[in-house]
Amino acid sequence: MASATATAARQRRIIIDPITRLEGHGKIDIILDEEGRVERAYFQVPELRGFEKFAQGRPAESMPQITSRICGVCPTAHHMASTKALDRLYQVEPPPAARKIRELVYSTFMVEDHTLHFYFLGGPDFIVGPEAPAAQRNVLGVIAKVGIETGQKVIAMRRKLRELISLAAGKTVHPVFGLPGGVAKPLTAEDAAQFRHVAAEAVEFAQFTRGVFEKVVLKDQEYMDLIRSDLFTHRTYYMGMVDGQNRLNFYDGDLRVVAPDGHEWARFDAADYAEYIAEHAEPWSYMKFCHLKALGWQGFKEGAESGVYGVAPLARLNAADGIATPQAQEAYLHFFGVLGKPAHHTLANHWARVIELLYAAERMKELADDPDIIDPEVRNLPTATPREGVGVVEAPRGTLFHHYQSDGRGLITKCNLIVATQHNAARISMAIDQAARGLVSATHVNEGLLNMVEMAFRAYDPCLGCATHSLPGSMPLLVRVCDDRGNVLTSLRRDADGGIHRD
Amino acid sequence: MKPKVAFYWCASCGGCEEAILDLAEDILNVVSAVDIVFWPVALDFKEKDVEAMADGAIEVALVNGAIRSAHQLQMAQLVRRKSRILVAFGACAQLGGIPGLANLTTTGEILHEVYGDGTRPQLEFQHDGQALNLPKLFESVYPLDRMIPVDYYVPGCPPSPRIVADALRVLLSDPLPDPGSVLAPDRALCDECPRKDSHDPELKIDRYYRVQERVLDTGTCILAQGVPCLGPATRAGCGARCISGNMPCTGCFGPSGRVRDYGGKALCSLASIISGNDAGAIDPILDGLADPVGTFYRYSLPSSFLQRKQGE
Amino acid sequence: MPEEFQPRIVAFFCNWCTYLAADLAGTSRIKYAPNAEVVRVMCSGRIDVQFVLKAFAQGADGVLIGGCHPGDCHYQEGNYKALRRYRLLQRLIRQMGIEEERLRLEWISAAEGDRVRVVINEMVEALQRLGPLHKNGQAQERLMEVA
Amino acid sequence: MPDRNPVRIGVYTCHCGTNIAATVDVKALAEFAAALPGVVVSREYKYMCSDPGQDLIRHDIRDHDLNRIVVASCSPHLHEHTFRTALKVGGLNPYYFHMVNIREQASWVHENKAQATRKAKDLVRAAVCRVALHEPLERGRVAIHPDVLVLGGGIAGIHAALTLANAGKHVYLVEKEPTIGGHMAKFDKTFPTLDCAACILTPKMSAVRSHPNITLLTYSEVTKVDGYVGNYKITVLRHPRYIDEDLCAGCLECLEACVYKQAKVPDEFNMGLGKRKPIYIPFPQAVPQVPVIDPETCIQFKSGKCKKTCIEACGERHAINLQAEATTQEIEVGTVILATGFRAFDAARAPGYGYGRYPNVYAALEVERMVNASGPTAGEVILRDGRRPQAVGIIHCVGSRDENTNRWCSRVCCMYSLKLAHLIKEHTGAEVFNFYIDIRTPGKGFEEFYQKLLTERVHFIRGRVAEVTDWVFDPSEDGKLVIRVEDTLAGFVRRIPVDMVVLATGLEPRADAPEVRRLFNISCASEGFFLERHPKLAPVNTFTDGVFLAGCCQGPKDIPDTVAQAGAAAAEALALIDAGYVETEPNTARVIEEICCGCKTCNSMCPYHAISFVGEIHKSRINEVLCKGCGTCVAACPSGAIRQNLFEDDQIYAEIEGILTHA
Repeated sequence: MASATATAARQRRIIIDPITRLEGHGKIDIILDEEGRVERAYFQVPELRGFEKFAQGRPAESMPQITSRICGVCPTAHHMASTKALDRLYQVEPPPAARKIRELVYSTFMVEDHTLHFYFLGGPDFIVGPEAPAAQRNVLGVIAKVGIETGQKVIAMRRKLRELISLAAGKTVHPVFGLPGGVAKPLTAEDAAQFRHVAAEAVEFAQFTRGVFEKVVLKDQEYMDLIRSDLFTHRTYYMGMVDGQNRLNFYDGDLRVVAPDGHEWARFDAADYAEYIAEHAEPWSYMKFCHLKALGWQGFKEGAESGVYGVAPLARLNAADGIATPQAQEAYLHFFGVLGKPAHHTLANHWARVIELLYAAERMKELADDPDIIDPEVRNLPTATPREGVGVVEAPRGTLFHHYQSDGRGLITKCNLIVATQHNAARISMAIDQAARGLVSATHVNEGLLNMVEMAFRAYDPCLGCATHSLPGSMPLLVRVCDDRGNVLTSLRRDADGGIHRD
Repeated sequence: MKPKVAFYWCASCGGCEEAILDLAEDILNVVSAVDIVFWPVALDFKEKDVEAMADGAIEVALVNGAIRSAHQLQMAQLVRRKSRILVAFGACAQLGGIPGLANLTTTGEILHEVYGDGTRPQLEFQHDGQALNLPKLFESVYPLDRMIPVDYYVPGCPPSPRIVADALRVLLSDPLPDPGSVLAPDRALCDECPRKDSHDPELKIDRYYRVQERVLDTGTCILAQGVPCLGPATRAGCGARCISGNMPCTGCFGPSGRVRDYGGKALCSLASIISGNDAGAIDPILDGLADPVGTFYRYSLPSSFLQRKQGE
Repeated sequence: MPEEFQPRIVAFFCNWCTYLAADLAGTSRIKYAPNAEVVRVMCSGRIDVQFVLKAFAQGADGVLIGGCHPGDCHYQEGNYKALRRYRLLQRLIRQMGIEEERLRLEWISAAEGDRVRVVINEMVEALQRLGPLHKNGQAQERLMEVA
Repeated sequence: MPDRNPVRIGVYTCHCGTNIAATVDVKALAEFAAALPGVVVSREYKYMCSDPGQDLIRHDIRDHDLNRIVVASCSPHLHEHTFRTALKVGGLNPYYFHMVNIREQASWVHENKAQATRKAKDLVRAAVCRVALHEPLERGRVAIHPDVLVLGGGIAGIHAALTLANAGKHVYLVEKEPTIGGHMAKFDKTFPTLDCAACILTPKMSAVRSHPNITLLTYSEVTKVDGYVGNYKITVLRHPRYIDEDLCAGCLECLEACVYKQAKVPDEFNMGLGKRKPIYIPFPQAVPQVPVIDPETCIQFKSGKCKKTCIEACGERHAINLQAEATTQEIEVGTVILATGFRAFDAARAPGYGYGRYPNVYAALEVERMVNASGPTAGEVILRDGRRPQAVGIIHCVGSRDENTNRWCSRVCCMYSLKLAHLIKEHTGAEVFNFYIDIRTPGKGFEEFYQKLLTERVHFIRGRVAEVTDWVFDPSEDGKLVIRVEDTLAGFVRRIPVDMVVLATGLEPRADAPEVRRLFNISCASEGFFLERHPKLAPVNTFTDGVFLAGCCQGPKDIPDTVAQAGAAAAEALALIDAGYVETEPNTARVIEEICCGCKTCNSMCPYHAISFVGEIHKSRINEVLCKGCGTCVAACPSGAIRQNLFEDDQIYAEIEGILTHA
């Protein structure tokens, strides 16, 4: 290996690479100037699968199952967005029971997925702590911190929730219950009883989780300062789904965009998304960057003039005026009481996620208790000629659009998918660029910095599987400092569990 | 000393990883029974650790996902070299999977679909003298065994928890099954279908319904109700999950042992049982199968005889 | 001048009608193109769609299926099964980028020796217009990209 | 049970004299084969099917320890059996064999030697790939039910039935008409010997009636055929003749007693030249001697207001039952002889000859009846107005050798025209003109008969008749029919005025031949006559085992040939019956129970109900005896759980690969 001093004068570059040789995920490329200061940091997504292309010619009714294969982590989100797109495509409304079963399953999924991220992916950063030794900064470290029985509690909770999804949707990974105008089968009284039982546990569990978060984060001044620090603050627009009273909703409603100052900038039906959202392509990434159409693409800038906006938990809370369930509403008020509204602090996403976890659990319980849920009428057969439909849900990681056009036989002729990480892509790039500029230089590369960059990134729980319609999941990273011949000067790895190691 | 086990993913959606996590409490038993030396998504071991191992040092490697880029091929070859037993885990690795439907099109067509004539990602982008690279994608998606030798297959999209547990047990015990075998029953799904006794032996289809065209009775054979169900052509082992969801089998477990081209066989069978002895009577029935390729090759196009769309 | 493209045709003929027709063409010394090679099966109903796909994948430019006329099947109904499969298979290969002229089903009775000539010659002409199915050894090319 | 020994293949290329060698480079082919995987011996030989050819195989099996054999020669339909036997004699299972058809499907149909050879190589490569996967098979045995069905009561059916009955076999003779006898019963004399048709036929007819081994089912049709060689179940529909065959004594008093004192109904047997009553017997020597009532014309059936004098006349016997209805009868037989005969060409289809337009234009069969002493005119050859003809023209090849009607030669018209010429001259002394294209007399005594006619001053004019017209040019033609013909010997067009024209109508397949063919699952040749298994070597066999052909249903022929063929068909049936069993091809399908998932896809595939669903084990099963080996269920089985001997998936894949592997 070439020595650092020998090449110190040379122009350098840092590649933060999520080990593409392994997973082919996202990739960060930092260009340094002559003095070794960061000149530009690129966030690249190196893969593309073309679901939108090979969707063409497929029967519309197969889309909920085909598109769920975009991501095995959040298949239910794609399945549901797709199913809702089919309702519109075939111009048919599901019967009340079917609508409720869908939202029940969806809420169950939100509880399960947010749990996964809180304990397995994001957790290590703040429960174990950013400064803790890398070896501990993983799920095992989390369990060590919160206790083994809690660890088992988490595992058991996930299992129960996922079994419920199978019960109603056939399968958990890649469900099969969504049909235009309804769901494949009604819930029996026994099924509903199980849902009620687990829902009650889920609410408790959510409150428990909230307790954990408040104990280890809110009471930790250092951590709160980090959350508030400018390094992790971007004043952008936010988008999220809201119900009739502008309250948070994951399954259905209008989309609401609030400006950096918090005022409602737009409120629209999913079908009109193309009038509000545009996609911008860069030559150095397969991922397209969403922005607000009216404001146009101003580059990676924040502020009211830039079209850059964010989605995901923090954005959702910013975009909503409240939450429909009591316990979550109370947590919502506390959240903005502390951070002010709108909250621009990227790391607050973790807190917002816990509040959403609580809401999802409460909503799950409401629906499980609803007597209509076992009504056998769960199908309305489509009669209209299929044409075009847009379906939207709030996926765990943010707003998810499925937009289909079909011929008269319901064979897909055009398919457009916009996933959470695409909405967030610009904001993520900015976060990385900002973190890099603030922290990195040729002579100054260490775990701490790396994990800082990491955290800006991870707060979004970005799913590049969805983003590229190709690969899922969490974000292992590799940072290498090389000279311009590509000789590695320094190399640090960070894996999906949060462990960071210098090679 | 505990056997070394590795999990690795190529072009997959992560559902197979979830399938392993869905062992839930059992995962702890697995972890205690073996020595997991490589699991990028969950544990902290690196490629170079793998490179450092002696060839064949890994007892069992479970690889999910298809091959669609040179990187994935490289890694698959590395893992192959280091492993005594390599298992294609899940539909994508075994058959190509749903992303394999990309073989109906080309990378060029995909790029055009997504980016139109505007800015396009470049394999190499220059930032004053610094090249940013994006990996080249193959024109086709390939199942694992078209690229590297595969010892066993675990079917499913994703494999059901039961299949995963059984597979791990079998692979870690003696004697091993015949090389090349699929670690699931060599029988079709009907064998374990709760509705298998719900219809009489005269299976005759006068009309194929698309699934949204008909409210399915929850107790009767779905195929007998006229909705194309691929259960008869599909390997058992999933526990008829989709059927219990009152939806037809779409074939994610792939063919049984004596079938070489899943889609061809399934098509042959579903066409045989319709009524109608002339084109005029036959064609309207077939209209219920709106998308033959997407129906019969939903998971297996890259492993079919034709592999991809022909011509250019 | 470049030699004319010689398409390869795999012909699945039923034992009782079309295979006999081909024999009759022989005993009648009827001349036709040498591009079709016959796989004999007892009944067109035996022809598994897999066989046709295998033939295309293996390098056939065309596949011909020959059976008894409707109502004349030596096994009563086998040819109807063949017809049903053929109608669906045509839709499939169209999606797979294979022109429908490349797959042909013909009812040829034991008495119609000359029909064998007409059908095979027609098919050869059609395939010569279309050119090879595997353009410049596409299959090999695809393996190149990963080598 | 697959054979585990290393595969050692012998490939044998046949020259078939020059039939193959002239178009396929047999040397190159043999060398090519020698290089193929698994091939130990590759030879070419003049005639592989000859004894020395077969010895080659047998010796190589012994000397080179071969366990697979490929012969590239003619069609398997011709010699597959021959070579399998050779293997058997050589001590090898006969199914370790595959035959490559490089004659009918290569050398005879291609001209370019290079291309024909290339094709032959592909086919041989395919066979070598395939045969390597062959497995030893055993033929099954099916017991033969000793009874025989003979369909058709003409001279062919009668002779076949008697031959079998005399050999002690029980025969069901089924005839559509109320009597047996067929066309021959309508003839007066038979060529060339001019012996009286009735004299030679009626004794055989009564022999049938009285034979203890023959069950005669007249006025009956076969409506359904189930089963297979050795075990056919035949359903026979018996039309009601309204007179009970068992009770009727054949006194015919009922005919006398009929309220119709005069016969008024045109008489089918006499080609409508005579009349019959609603209750009638087709002709005096009819068998059975039991009248029939024609409900179309019987007053009782039409109005219900008849005195029913016939029933009175029958009196105590009560043989007449006007309420009788059609009945069906099921019979079981092991073999079938089809002797359904022919249909005479309808002369109206050749409009130029004026049949149906000019009263005195007759079809040959009508004249046959006229010259017959017991016919409508009691043997008088007369015009419609009762006059005797002065001049008669006989036009040959009506509905034969004719682009517009039937292309084939009906074989008998020349001879029966000569016969009629002779008889007409004998009965009327008229001038007789024969208009012919060629006179064909290929038969014992035929040419002599022709020569005899020439000496009888019968006129022969060579040329196809243009038309028959009543448009006269000069008084000599008044009231005559004028035959316009180009005399191709004299080389000019002639007009021959005659009083009577006789059309020598040809033979064609019966209208119901297609139905019969489907019932018995056999093939027809292009012109519609039933197709024999081989024109030379198996002229009375069909492609369906146990079904044989006799008489004109297989093609036009005269009485001697018909009788000879009937005897041959009877002998073929006897051979099967006395063997006691028939060996069945082993290419049946079977369900592999471990793989079968019980999806019931296959059950609806089988037209022979060979596949049953076994509820207890929830799997399907195939009855090997009922299975005909079509393989439809094999292709349909969605999980590959059904296999077919000799047509295994892997064997067919190997064949495809063999064909398409570029050498």
